[in-house]
Amino acid sequence: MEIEIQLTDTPIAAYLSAPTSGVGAGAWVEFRGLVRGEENGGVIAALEYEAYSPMAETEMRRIITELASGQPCLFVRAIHRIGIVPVGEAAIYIGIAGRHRAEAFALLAGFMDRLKQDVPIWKRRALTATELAELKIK
Amino acid sequence: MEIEIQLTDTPIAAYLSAPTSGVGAGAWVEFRGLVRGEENGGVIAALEYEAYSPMAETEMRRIITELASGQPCLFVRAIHRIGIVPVGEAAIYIGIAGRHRAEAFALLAGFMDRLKQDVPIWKRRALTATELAELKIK
Amino acid sequence: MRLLFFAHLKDITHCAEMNLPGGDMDTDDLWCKLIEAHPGLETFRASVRLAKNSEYVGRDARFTEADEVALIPPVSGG
Amino acid sequence: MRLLFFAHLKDITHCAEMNLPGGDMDTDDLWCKLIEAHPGLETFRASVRLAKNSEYVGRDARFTEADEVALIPPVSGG
Repeated sequence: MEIEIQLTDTPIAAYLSAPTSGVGAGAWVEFRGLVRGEENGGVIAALEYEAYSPMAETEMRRIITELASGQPCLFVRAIHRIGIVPVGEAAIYIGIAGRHRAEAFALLAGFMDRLKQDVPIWKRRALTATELAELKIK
Repeated sequence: MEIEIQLTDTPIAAYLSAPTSGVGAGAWVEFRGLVRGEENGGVIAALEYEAYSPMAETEMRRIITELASGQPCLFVRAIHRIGIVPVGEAAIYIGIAGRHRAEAFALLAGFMDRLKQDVPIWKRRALTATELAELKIK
Repeated sequence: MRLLFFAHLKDITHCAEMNLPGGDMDTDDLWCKLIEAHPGLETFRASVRLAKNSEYVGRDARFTEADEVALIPPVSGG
Repeated sequence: MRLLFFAHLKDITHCAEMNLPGGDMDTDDLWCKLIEAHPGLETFRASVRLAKNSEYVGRDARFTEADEVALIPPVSGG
């Protein structure tokens, strides 16, 4: 299984190609976790994410490898954005190619659960529209 | 909830935009069911799909509506390709936007299960490379 | 009534659709007439579902001259 | 030993990292020294996990001068 892990402080591309190596792939599933316009009941304009970078990447790879032993897939790409992520943009992307959809869906759901338990990445703070605008001026 | 259903005899686009209306969306999940290079143990070059068109569309919409009553989502786009689909290309695409990932994943998995039980679409035959080439010459 | 055949059923009937004359029918009447016209269909009766005007119907369905009835063999989309 | 702080723990320590002198330690020794340096950390002890050289460690872990130890408060990625 091929694994690609990335932490990035720039927007995650709207289109990411499926792996060309996945000749045996019958399923290609992609997930984007988008920043929603509200956090704890308040209206927000962006979230700021912080990561313990080398460990976050190591953990993501470890989780995928562990899950894939039960749900063997062909290719997994996971990208987490750090820094300021405006509302509507993706904080996380995961793309999984599998022989069949069952293992790809299971790996996706399992990865997201584990990510939210174990991967050292934090929503550092929510920014209002004013705060986001001020940040852009600086 | 917005629903878009389509049957098409041309390739499904590699990139399909997320719905812009989904301001409250925290999850955008996409699935492509790809034609694999083997069918019943033999090497194939393509599959030919056939549909009972109006009913297939009606059924897909009905299934989505039914599932969404338990798993409310914001937007669902389902596209099934008919006719000859070469290996590696998508026979089906489904894109779901939801407030959270749980309902989007559940709707996706549920839809695919029901599709394979109830939607009047058939794998009509598998084509070898030779058969596919002959078809292109015609 | 307009009858539609799909997938391998077309290989049996050698046609994608046919007109079946006759008025009010239940599913047994319909199958009798179908098998009379295309004896090869009998083998598939147990696995085929019927749809009336693009909706699945049960064994208690009734059909009229104006209906479009489709024979739906096990599907295999996706 | 190099110590790393993340998220709200940085608001307590007012720094992202610090050097903690001292040789072989277990988790209790480490927490004692940490709380001595930053008393505000005590409240978070129960919810914070420790990672040694980018891997989570349990309560039986031991640390040496050469280790990089991170305090990992509950994560919230995705």
